[in-house]
Amino acid sequence: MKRTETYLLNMGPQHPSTHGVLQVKLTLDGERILKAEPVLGYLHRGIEKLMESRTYFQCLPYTDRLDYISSMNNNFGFAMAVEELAGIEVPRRAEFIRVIMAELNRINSHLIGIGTLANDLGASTGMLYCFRDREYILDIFNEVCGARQTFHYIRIGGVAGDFTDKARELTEAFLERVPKFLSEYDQLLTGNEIFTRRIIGISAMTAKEALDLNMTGPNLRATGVARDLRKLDGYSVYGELDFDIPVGEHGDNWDRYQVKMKEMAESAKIIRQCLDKMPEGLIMAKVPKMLKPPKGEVYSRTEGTRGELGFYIVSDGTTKPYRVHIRRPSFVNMQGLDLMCRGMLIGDSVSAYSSIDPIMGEVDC
Amino acid sequence: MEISFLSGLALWLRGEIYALTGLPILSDLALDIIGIALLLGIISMAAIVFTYGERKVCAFMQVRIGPNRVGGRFGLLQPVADMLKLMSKEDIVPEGADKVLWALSPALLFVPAALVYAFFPFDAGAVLADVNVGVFLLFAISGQAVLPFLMGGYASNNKYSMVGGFRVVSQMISYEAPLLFSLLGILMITGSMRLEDIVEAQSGGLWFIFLQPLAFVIFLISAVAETNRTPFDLVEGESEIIAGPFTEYSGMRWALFFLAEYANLLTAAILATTFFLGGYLGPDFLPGFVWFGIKAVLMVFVIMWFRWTFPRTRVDQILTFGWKAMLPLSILNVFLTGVVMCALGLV
Amino acid sequence: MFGKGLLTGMGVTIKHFFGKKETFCYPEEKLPMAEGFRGGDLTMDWRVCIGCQMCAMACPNKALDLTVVTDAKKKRHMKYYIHKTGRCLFCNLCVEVCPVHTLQWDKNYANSTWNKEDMVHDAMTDKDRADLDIFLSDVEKKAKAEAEAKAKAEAEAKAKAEAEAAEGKPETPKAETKAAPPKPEAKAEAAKKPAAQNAAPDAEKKAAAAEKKKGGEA
Amino acid sequence: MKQRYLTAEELARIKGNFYTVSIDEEEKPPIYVSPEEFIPLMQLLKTNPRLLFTHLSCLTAVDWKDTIDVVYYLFSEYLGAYVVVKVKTIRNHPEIPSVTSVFPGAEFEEREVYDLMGVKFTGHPDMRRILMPEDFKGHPLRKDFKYEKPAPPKATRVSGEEEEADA
Repeated sequence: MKRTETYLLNMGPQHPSTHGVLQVKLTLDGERILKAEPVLGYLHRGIEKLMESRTYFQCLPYTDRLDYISSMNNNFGFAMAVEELAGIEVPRRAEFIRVIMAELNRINSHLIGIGTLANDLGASTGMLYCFRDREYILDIFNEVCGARQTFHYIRIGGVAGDFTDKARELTEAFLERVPKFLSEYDQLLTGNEIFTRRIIGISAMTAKEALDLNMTGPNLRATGVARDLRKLDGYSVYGELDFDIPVGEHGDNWDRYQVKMKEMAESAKIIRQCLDKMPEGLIMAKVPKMLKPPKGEVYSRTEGTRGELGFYIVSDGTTKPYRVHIRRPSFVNMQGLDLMCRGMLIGDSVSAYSSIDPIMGEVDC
Repeated sequence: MEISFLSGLALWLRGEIYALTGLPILSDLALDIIGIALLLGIISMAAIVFTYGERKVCAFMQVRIGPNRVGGRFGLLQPVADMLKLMSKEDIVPEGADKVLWALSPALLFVPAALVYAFFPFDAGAVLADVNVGVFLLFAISGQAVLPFLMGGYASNNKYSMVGGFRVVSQMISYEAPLLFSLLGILMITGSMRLEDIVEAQSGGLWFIFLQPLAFVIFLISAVAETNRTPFDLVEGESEIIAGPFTEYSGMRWALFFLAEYANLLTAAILATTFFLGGYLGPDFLPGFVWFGIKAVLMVFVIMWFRWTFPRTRVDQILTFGWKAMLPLSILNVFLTGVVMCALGLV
Repeated sequence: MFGKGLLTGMGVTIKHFFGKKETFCYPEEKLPMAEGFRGGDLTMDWRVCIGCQMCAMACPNKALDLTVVTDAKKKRHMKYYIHKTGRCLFCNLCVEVCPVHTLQWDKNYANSTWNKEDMVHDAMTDKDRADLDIFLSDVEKKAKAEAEAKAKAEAEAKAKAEAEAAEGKPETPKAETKAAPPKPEAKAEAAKKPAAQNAAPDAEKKAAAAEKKKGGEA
Repeated sequence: MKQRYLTAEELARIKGNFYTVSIDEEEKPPIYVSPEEFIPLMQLLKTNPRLLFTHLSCLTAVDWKDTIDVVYYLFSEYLGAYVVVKVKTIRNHPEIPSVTSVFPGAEFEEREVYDLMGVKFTGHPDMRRILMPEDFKGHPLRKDFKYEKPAPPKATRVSGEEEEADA
């Protein structure tokens, strides 16, 4: 009787296509995956412990290092949590600038998501085009906040620098480029039969499974559940902007790819509206130097690029938070990895990693 | 066998040596040695030019400039720099590797890659080994390239290499059949397996690419699969199994694998030119072997163009595509050629 | 047809094959950084800095290691301004919190080093420290000179006061009425004298500052 | 945030049939519940047709010198409201039932709380550390955690002879 034996293949933490230091223990029968167990913690810096011994202002630069590809959304989440705790009212102009920056960062992060998906499937040209288009966004960020990746731009009570005319000009130029490069990806990737055959029907997930696994963000919306906190909570000025939420049907890699592509178009629409509606005025509220929020706790959640990003802050009335817990979307989405890789081949596990699009800084916190 | 520039040169040389030494055996031997030296020169030249060409083509397609640092504005010395870098790399032998097999596999891979060049008609009459069963011998030899990959994969004691080794065996064997069947149509038309006859049969502009378009498509896809290049570069799918069989090789050993890969690439291009693009035939303002060179380089560019546009297919997709699509199509092509030839009464 | 998507894909790549390229050659041409760019090392002007160490306190990662020197006039000056770029988050909190706005970034982002220890940059160059020492020594000299001048002035004032007290004793009955007026007079005189004294040192200091500035520019 | 907190009478209705549940009178009172009645309460919150708290958004623990509170934030799209459930545990060996039976998506977060705070969850599918290495002693996020740097591993050479040369 033929006896086959399963073997353990260790993918990572040093591997070209596990995004960052992610190690996945694959139990394989030939090339078919029986079990995929992610091993986390290689990039654990203990940010929650660090934040307990720093003032609220000093905690903000650490949120840049959580999801270092969309650090603007992390600042946004933390700043909103502290403002709700301390009862600070942010001026309207700052709210609009924050939404513009967060949406630019969402496009920036989805471009990397799609670029790495294309590169993991072999089309490195697709990745080069994504990184070329990303440079235009980085120029805007460089112009407005002086940094290209860890911005520390959205502060408690407003934003650090004003949205200059040069930045507006660069943003307008970028908004014209968006439909052009989206159609270029459609020609290069979406229409490509090899690309579609590699991701259609791969690691599909039903809506019930996704909800049970507490998944959020594009991974959940790909399964058909239209839950987007920008619409649900309508925080900041999202309530006044009209945009729709792209939703997939089967929850496979193809739908995740399509949801990200459509979300980029939606973000461009949001930026367009914000540019028109942005009033003149202050960009920073009156915030006391020694900010002492009242004793109590707050949990504020925002729609990060990879899902629901929540900040739970317990304050004991001093200038330093007593406890900060960060609900990190990539960390919770990693639970879906095993379900997505089971029964697939090694080649598909790679496309599963890049369609969950985890950022290890955020997963290991 | 008309006299072309190259074969004329060869005959003149043979006459000179015979005049010098007076022994016919010595002049044939000298000519063969010169031929072999020339062929090895062509292979190493091809490897050097194509490493540079591939980087430039890849860069241009990815909106980049490509190497422009080493050697002038166009980075012409880049391949030399690569070679020096590879030579200076430490030669690491993985622990627990099967030393003999491990060392042997790059050398063994290079043998069929180089041997195949003896049969190509670079110009009318300019063939090192003029064999009248050229096509048959050609594919018999190039079929040997499968084993060294597997040996490399098995011997380097690394799970990724093992998986790469299995993949290479399944892929190359399953594309051997469509490759051969696609050429059957041509053999039926020319009636002989001698490569020069096939080229001569295409004289007068009637290239087989126009007569056998389906066969050309099948041949091209199978040739790309044989040389393990995208969209079938599963063997060294770097994002999945790092570099397949040659993960554990470094320095000159890896360079040998690399050399063999580019030799195979040039073989695929030359086969496509000889069978479908009329080899050395062309309007006579250029000598035969220059036409041959232009067509071969053009085919190499097309294969490189594939590499920098398409993603990688999955293992089971390759096998189903190979067996369920390529093979039946090539057999259909043979059947169609037969029907057409009967209709035209050529049989 | 099966191959249509593949062919459009190849069309895109061939279009870019002949299209404009995006690379710029880094060491020769440098990407222009925005003027608000936060990168490189911190630079500060020790003459403006008041040594309050607010920047070191505001830094989340304790990347600033300062040593402060107090001069004779109890004013603080910066002696060593160690900025550990390895630890620095480039979050700009120090630049924003500085009350005298003397901290700036020098925007030289190419400051990579071979090992970790070299990633320590001292914003105060040795020349700055030399100027600082000169400044400290002449402040000390001035302070000593002032102290002597004050001491001399007090001695004269005391001597004059005794002299007046000696004259005033014989006609004590009238003293109460006269005593009242001389006291304000004395006070006025005393007031005038310190003002004069102050004027002198100020003039001196202004001269020193001018001379220093000339020294600074030279 | 547009999501409102549960009103007082809704909280009272939830408290109705649980006797260990205590809700004090502040503005947004969290529901304190004992470990014994914790799973039935979560079951009720998730499945009761008038509540439908289906999304367990945040699961974490806070170390108050004498006790460790495990905090659960639940959101319901049906009501457009959220509620906070807290479970007090004894500090030196905290032990509460795992909520993965009701919310399977809480597996990683519970492992993280166990890893960083030391709260054991009974009934958890695989109760192991998730971020820290397996042989790590202590729980870093506790207030009284003292971190002593481990000695660097002694470099052991594999092949035989050179060892004498080094020793």
